[in-house]
Amino acid sequence: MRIASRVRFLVCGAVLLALLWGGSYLSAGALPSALSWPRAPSTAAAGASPNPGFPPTVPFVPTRPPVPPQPVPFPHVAMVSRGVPCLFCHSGATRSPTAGIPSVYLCMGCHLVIGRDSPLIRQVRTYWEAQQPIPWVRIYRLPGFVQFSHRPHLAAGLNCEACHGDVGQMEVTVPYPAYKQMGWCLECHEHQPNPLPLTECQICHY
Amino acid sequence: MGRRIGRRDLLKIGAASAVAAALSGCEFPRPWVHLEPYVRPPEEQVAGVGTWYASTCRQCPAGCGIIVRVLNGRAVKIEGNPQHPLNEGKLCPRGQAGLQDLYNPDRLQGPVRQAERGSRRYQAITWEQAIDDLRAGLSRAGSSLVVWADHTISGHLLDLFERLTAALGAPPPVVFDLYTALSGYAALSAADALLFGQARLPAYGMEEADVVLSFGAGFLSTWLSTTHYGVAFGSFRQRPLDRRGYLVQFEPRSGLEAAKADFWVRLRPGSEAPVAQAIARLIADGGVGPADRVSRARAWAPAVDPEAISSASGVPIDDLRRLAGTFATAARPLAIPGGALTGHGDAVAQAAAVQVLNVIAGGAGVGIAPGPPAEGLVAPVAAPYGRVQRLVERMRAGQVGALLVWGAANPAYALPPALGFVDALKQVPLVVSFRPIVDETALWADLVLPDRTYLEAWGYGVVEPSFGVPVVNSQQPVVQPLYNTRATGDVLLEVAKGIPAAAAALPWPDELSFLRERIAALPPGVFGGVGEEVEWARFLQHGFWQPRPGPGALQAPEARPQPVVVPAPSFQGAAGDYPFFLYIHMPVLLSDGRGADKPWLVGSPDPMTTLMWQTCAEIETNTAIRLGVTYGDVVRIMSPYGQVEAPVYVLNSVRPDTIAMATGLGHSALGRFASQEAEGPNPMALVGPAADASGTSMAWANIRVRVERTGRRVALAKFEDTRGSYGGFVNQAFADQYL
Amino acid sequence: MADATQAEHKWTMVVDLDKCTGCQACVVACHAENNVPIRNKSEVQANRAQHWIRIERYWVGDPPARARFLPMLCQHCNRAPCEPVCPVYASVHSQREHLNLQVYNRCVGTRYCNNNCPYVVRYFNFYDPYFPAPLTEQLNPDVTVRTAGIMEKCTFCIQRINRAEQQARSEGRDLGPDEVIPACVQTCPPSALLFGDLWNPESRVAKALADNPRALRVLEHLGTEPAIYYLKGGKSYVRF
Amino acid sequence: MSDSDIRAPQQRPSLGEMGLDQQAQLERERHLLVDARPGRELNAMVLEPMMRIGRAFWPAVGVLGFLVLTWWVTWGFQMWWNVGITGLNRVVMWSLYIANYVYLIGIAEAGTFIAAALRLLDIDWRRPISRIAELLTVFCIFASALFPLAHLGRTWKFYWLLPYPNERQLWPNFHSALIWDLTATLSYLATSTLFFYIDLIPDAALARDHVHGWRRTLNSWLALGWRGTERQWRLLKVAQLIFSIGILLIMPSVHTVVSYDFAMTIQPGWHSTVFGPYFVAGAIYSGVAAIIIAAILFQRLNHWSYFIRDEHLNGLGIFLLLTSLVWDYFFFQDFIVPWYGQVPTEKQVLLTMMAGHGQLAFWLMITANAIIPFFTLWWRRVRTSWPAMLAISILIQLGLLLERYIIVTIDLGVRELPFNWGLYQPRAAELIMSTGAVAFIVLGFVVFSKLIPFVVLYEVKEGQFLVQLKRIGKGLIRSKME
Repeated sequence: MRIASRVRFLVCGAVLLALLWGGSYLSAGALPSALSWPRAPSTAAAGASPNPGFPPTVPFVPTRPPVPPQPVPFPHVAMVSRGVPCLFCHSGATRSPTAGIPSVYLCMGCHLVIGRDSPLIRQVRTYWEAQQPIPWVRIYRLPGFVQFSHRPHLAAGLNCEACHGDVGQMEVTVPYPAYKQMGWCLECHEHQPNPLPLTECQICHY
Repeated sequence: MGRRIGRRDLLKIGAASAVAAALSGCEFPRPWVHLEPYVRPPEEQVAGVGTWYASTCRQCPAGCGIIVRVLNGRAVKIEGNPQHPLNEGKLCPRGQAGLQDLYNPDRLQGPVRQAERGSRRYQAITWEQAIDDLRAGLSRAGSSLVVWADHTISGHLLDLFERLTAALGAPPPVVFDLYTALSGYAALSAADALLFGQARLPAYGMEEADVVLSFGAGFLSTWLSTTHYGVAFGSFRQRPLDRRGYLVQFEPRSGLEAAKADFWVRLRPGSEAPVAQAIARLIADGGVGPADRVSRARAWAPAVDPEAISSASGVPIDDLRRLAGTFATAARPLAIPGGALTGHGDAVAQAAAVQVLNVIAGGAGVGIAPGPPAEGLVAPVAAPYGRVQRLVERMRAGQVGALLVWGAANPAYALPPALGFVDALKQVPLVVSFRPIVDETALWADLVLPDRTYLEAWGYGVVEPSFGVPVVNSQQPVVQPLYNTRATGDVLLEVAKGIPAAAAALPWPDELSFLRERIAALPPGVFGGVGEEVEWARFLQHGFWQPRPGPGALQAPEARPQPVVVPAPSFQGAAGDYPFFLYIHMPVLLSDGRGADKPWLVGSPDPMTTLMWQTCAEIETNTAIRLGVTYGDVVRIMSPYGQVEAPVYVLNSVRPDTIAMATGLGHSALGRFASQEAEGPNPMALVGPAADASGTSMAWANIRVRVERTGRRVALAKFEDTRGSYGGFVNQAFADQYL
Repeated sequence: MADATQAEHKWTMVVDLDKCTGCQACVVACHAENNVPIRNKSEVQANRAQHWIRIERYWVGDPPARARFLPMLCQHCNRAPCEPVCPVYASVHSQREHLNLQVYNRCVGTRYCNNNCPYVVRYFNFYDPYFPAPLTEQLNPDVTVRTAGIMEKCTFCIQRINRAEQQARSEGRDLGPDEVIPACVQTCPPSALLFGDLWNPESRVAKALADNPRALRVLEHLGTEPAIYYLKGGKSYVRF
Repeated sequence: MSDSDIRAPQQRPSLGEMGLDQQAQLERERHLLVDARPGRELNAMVLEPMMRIGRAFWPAVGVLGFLVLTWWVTWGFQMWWNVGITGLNRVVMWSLYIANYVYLIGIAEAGTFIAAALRLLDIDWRRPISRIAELLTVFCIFASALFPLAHLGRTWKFYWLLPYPNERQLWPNFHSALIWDLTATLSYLATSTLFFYIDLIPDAALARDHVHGWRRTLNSWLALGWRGTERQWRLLKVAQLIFSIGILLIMPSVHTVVSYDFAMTIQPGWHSTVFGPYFVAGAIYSGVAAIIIAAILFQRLNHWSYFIRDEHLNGLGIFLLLTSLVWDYFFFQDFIVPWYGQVPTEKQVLLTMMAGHGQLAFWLMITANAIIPFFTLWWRRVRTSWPAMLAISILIQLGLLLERYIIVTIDLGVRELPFNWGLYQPRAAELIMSTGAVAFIVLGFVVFSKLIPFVVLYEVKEGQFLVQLKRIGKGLIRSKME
């Protein structure tokens, strides 16, 4: 049975190699870490993403989320080009998780006087006279298990365009294509000077 | 809960997978979500950041201060008011569950009329019709009007009721509910009147005490002021006088206090007061401790024979002597009369017998509440049970033209059926309930005009008992009213306009102006403020008013010695055919039944039995073996006045001759959680109609019962594994190491 | 002033068993704060009650036995047995906060973590939560409402920790010693529960544990290194 | 020498006095490999039952199909109505699903292991039953692989257990024993299916040449154009050898990994170092019993008394006795160590098993697995009587399922803190899925027995060719050419 003898040789060789490799690995001081508590990835190596380079990450595929029909087609470009800062309407961004949508009272603060005759502002005024809130349709709608907060991002020095795209030039506000993909958030969180705390799960999911 | 959340809800709160959306690339058409901003935003609210509003907790009569986190117009969390002198930022479980009063799914959405009483067919009516009906009823009733209020009523509403009844020539409102009845409010006030001349509730400074003898007082679960005594217990255990406080609990059944006590005296039910007198006698005879105490003891101690009392109550005589010695030599001893000792014999004398110990000890740390700080303010005073008996007689005789029931009094559930309140109701032409949820009394009501829950309503509350410094709580709506409810104060003022006799007495346009006028009478308090507007704003912002900061010292007024005669314990029901004593207690979560409609309370485990959604009959281990019953067996418990069926729970911390039962369940109304989901006996069905000798409280603590097996079994909704908690496994090593 | 993002916190809780009266205030407060669903009677009869913190009541001594209360919640072990066994990293360790995290959206519900938890403090949603009509108004928007099929456990009110850290970081300072208070610690009437950063000497827990002979940790011999210290109570030092 | 001349065995003269032809007749009666029949007759004997659809076939498929259908429907219902429909609670969160997984993958491993081991040891009584063993493995593996998915809380997210590249940089946690289970099950699924298929090729070719209709096309596809040339046979022999050695290595690893689900925890009663070999012994034990059941059923239903004779049952019986003793030894290990250690929680585990909630299951398991086989399998008469062997094997199956059930639910019920002990009662969902899985395996056998030949004919023919009766002195002996 020449085959059997050859197979026997192969099997013994493989086992011998395994022992040699394992021994060298253990003797090379890997024993303490090998026997240490099997930590979750985020602490495997400081400053590394959850699985340092091991999972071949696929670049996120930005999809084109649909643009919802708004009750009043609000052109950001008209306001921003006239020098209105983002925080004027979305004032919550620096002190609350949600940036907030301006109240009809805030709109009418200016538009009772400015541009009374333009059709869009006339539409807004009808809501004001009826004392009814404007039923805006939500563009950015993160799933319930993501606790996103604007405040630390602005505290870290980011401005709105970093995530929302250049809304100032938009006639119709379109959501940033990849806002629903975790990879996009990790892109920044990983490349901070000290990524360890920012790549832990409790930053967004709790 | 069973699976009642629909697919749509799951999508809304489900875990949509981002990856699937990315990979699929195409978005199936989803329903758009609208984001409706304010029209006129309130200036103090930022979207996404909670705003805290201060108010008062109305889950029990204590009156702790609370702050409520409101986020985007929704109340999401109740916490204790950190500045409040009574609870210092802490809350008991019932206080935390207040949100489920506000957002209870079974709340009435508007005024309803019940054409045929007890039919549960409520027909929605408009507020105008409701007010017309009420006005017609009141004008017809005239002086035969009776108002029945709960002890957690806001001061200004009670004031309005008093003015209305006075204007119509009717008797003043009856303030009576099961919580104050079983806690012995009326009897304790009467005892203080007997000893100190002021008919006010006693207050005990437990945080500085070093020895506390508690005669059946449930001060950690449901008594005068649960959270305050909880906070005080924290410092009582933290070496107030450079040694750890020593707590002795005299109770036939182990509640939270007996579990935490350093020495638990498992005495026979009904013998608390005689044991207190025996201790007083032993202090007088023993002559141990400071001279002034011994002399006072000799002056006050009743002529009783400690040996006889020791054998009658089942407490060994050397324990009594040791306790007498400990009490006499303690730096700041306290003796606290509990609710159970006011439920039989002569309630006032028995409460006074325990207060005598405090007098002997010098009265330090024992305070008598000074009453409302300003003459314009009104505080509810618990009506003696005799007055309730007479009222039921008058109802049965048809002398009551209209009965208005406000709040969680719920007499149809609270009063013993033997008193016959429900069929007495049939003789009353108009019964109106103001409770936001349909309870047992509202089942037999003609009109239910739902008041706003306390988180949607205005009001004030005089903290009774207050600890050294008088406190008045403010109460403001923290959210917009949820449904088409109207404040009862406004309803009364609206009704009074149509009745000539009452119009003069109640001229105010709405209850808020009446409230502002009453509060303006308060002198400037801790938070200063000059003009009325600024003071009112501060009053609401901080949640309470206090004349001067800091806890005041508690010192009992002088009392002249007088004999306190305690009758020998007597029991209802012959010993022969009713071999067991019945010990009724109020659990910490359900209290007197007002907790049964809130899932957070009725669905959380009871500390001693770990039962949820159920209450049981607690039987001692050997007695259970003798009766041949075990966990979950349904037994029929019969007293001379009625019978109930309850599952058995075997606890080896009850006296062998006692069956302990918790109040709170056995509801036929009060919403889906209390009536359909929860199951349990109502022990009041076993109680007789009689009052105690002094007429101040029900005779509910000296009932004898008989136990019969029904052969049925019920699966117990418990949290613990009885093999683990009881079996031999909890050996001494485990206990020493961890417990 | 260390960079605020750097600071690691060793969140620790101290439970004084001498003060805990077993009044269940912490249990109800936890339900209110963390949207923990209440299971109905048939579920509880099937032994599926769901309370992130529970008061274990043991009977000690021969009759008349005395009840002893042991509040039991997730111990946030430093070497948590539930972390290596989770196949999808739903149960992970936060090195910065020294907490054991439960990532609800990552959990597939193998329930292996509860089998390996010696304290049995991880609860599984056998059914969807039941919040009839207006009760959904009282849900806390800072905490995810979990659906069926997901494990959940005490998180030391991580939403309060994160909110406090965001507040501190935007003010350019590190967290104060007692700035973070979970819902149960806040409402415990006798203050039996203390919480804080063990590595911050001014925090209440550090002071309470400073060479305190009463301090012990439950099931410490299993090597889980729990983050909750219990102070023995009861007869350990009653002189009378 | 007609059969009638042979007197009843008890009057038969001893070997010494019998003539040579009488001895030859006796040998042929006892041993398959000596009782050679012409090829065509053997082919007919194997292929004829395959072609014939008996009266009982369709009702059997109907019933078993219904049971399998209820399994799938229950699983769907559980996914919609969530895991609450099972009897699990907050303490015992694993139950019959995991017990079934371990039990079925145990049977699966033993099937191919026995076929491979006996081939390498060149034991002759394996020849007619090796296909039954391999097919048992294939069906059991598929049934068992579905249970870990059925017990997931959110089954529709099972793909998170697989290491697929994703943009969230999240990889399954390779520290977890469940991921080892996944890899072990999939690797074993692949190797055992291939092992079964490689053995099937020559027989499929045989069926292709002698059968007509759709079975012919099916078997021609399966035979991959097998011509039986000398080179093909040599390659087949090498492939079989490699796979046999592969199975010998993979089998212990798979079931040890399955036992690591329990051994790697710190749960009292689970974390014991003997679990690895203990589960492997249990696996082989239940596998041999399952093969005996299958062999007896095929012998009875297909009237294959020629292929499956007393010597095969006797061989299997001895192997069963051997594995029974090994299992007893390991169970005793797992039992005596906690008892001797007297650790309170582990003592409580034993108490619960022996006298508490699990005593019925425990004593039934002990009698079925240890007592009955020990007091019956020593005797040849018992080993060769098919009703006795069938009964003992079925009892052993029940015993080992109970053993896994006890390990999973009773041990899990006793926790470190006594407040949290738990009891577990199975509900309808779990029982339906258990019966459904067993029905799936039996259905597989019934259907496949009509598709492919169930006896490895070429091995039987090879055996009959190699074994000759040789005369030495007055006696005849069976000798095997090398």
